Amino acid sequence: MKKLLFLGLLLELAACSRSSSHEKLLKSLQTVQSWTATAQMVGETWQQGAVPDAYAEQTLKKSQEEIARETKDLTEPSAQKTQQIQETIQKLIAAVKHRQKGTIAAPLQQLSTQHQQLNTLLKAQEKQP
Amino acid sequence: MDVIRDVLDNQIVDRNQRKMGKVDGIVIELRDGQPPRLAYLETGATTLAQRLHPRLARWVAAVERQWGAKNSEPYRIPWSKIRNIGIDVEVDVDAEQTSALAYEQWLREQVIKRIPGGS
Amino acid sequence: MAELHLELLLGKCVFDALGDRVGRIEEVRAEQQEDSWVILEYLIGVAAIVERLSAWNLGTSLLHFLGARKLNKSYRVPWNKLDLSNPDRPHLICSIDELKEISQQLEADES
Amino acid sequence: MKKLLEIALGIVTSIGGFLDVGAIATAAEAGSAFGFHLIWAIILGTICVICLVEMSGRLAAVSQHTLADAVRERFGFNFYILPLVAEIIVDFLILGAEIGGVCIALQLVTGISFQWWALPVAFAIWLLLWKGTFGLIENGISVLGLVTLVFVVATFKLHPALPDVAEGLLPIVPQQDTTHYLFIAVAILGALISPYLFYFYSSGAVEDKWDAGYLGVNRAVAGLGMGFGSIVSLGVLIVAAQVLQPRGIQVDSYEQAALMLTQPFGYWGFILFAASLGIACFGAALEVTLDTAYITAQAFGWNWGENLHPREAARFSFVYTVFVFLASLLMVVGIDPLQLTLFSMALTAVILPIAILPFLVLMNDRQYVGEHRNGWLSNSVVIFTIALSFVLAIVAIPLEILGG
Repeated sequence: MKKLLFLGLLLELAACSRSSSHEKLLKSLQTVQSWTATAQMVGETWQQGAVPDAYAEQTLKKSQEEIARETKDLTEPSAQKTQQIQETIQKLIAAVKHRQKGTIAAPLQQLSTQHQQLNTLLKAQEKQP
Repeated sequence: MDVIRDVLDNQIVDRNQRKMGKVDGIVIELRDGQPPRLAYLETGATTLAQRLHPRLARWVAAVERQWGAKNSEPYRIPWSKIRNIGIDVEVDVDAEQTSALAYEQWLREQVIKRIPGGS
Repeated sequence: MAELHLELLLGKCVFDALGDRVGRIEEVRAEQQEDSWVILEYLIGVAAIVERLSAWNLGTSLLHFLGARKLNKSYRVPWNKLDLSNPDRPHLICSIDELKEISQQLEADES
Repeated sequence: MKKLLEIALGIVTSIGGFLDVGAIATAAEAGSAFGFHLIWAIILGTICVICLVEMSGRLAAVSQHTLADAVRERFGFNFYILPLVAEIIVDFLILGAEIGGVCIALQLVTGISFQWWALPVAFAIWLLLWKGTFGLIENGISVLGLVTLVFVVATFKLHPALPDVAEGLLPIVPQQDTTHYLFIAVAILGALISPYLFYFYSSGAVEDKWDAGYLGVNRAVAGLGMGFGSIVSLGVLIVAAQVLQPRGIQVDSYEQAALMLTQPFGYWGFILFAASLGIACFGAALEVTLDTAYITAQAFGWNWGENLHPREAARFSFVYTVFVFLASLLMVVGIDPLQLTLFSMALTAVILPIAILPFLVLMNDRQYVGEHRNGWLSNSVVIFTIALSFVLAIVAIPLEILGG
């Protein structure tokens, strides 16, 4: 049993030392992508009146925080993109805060475009060896 | 009868079928020229701790002397008081009158009954 | 009359007269004689555990699987052949050859 | 007629008992990250859990022993202390996660942070145990638990592509994110095959005074009940795969999972998700709390029983009182509920061998279960699944923790 555990641990370390900064970058980008998608869906469902206001506000803030945390590990040009996304989410938060369903459409559209750009970036990174 | 399999660690119930602990220990008497006799069942924290580690037993005993309920010595039941050994070991005593339930009684009086709905 | 805690004998290694290890005490057989219960024999060795769990089918196949080909180190020791004067180091007062092996007994039971 | 009613009730109970924070969280995570690819893990786990639940009911009905009693008596206390301690540690983490699930559900609806809810929720659990009877807890919570069927309804509304779903039955390891895939597979198996369920079920069978006449009821309850419970889990996975995965949302926190029912049901979908999560976790929290008190009391031969008044089983009541408040502290200090859930589910897979193997030995013991011993098929299914979960666990957990 102990031998098996030890073996597992060794494999572990080997795997970790191999994991390059490139993989870390990919992981960060994926996380940003996932939280961007979350923010977008929260915005859309809030617009349709399908989620409570408090939840929408909290979850948008959380998306923003998570993206900010990942941004620290990113380099240009990805960092710039995630910065823009955070700013857009700030607009969504403002709309939710003031309960103005009319004003959320524009930033949502903006976020959707940025999300697609992020995806293109992610795809390009994934193709790199 | 296989003493370890059928008696040790089995549930002890009193004459009213109330659960009063488990068989933590079995005391035998060695006799000259005659087979050893099964003398007592024991139930109690120190007896149990002794089986895990002697140091643990000393520690448990020290804790009990310091803070324990009164009569917290392991409780002995003479073999002759055993009525039946089946799924449970049924003994001919009244659990509430013995020190086997010292902690149960202490908790009941000092803690449980003081919580609303506990009495 | 000396008192002894039976549960503390469990797992104690038994030595023969020459000081060689025989095995560990795993089970104790008792019988009612008139008013009191008395110990008849002690079971020693791996097969005694398996018997205690009375899971012969699963137990033996598992042991076989793990590579144990025979369970030949398990014995029954009559009460008068085991010296318990030092409970930490119980020893036989006879040679191993005089003891019955458990595995043979069990095969006989199975058939 | 009475038996039929008991079967119906038992099935309802199992749906409630089967579905807990672990089942929901792991299925949501699996579906959002890997689509239908982990369906096989749910199916495998379900088959194993059906066998094990059936066994623990059979053991209790035939021998009148709970599982904990039987292991202690047969293997001795010196052995039993190992599974006991392992189970208490895992129960502690799981209970923290279940309380977390209820708190998150309340946070979703009210907007008040989950940390504030931990102590009130713990108090509600304790109050129900203190005042309630076994029947009330079993039946009340499980009837409410039927709300989780909303995931099955959602599945039908979303029309998943059947060939894709069927493909998920085959265990194929993806090229990308292999470690995370294995970790989630382990967490699913750990969430479904939770040892507390068997200890709890056998104690419940003894509390309900089952005898050999209940073997048929037991089989029906185990098979159908766990089967239905698993269908709900599959529902969660499929809905997550249909709604969240295409958008690229990977569930890293419960707030994200909460969105999955808004697509088929709108606002009510959101509320129903919160209700399902809250009720399933509340029911499971009751079971885990009781289970810990059961196995501790049974370890030492104390008087136990949820039907007894607290003063008749003082030490038993004391254990659950202390335990539930201690576990709620995990949430008070603000540990992330979803991460705690995934971790404790994976840890469950590690303790499975020590918790389950003695049980298997007993189920082959003629003295305990007489002619109702296990057949080779259920023995093999259980041994295979336990071994697989254990090996996957010791490989995947360190990888996941170190972040590979």
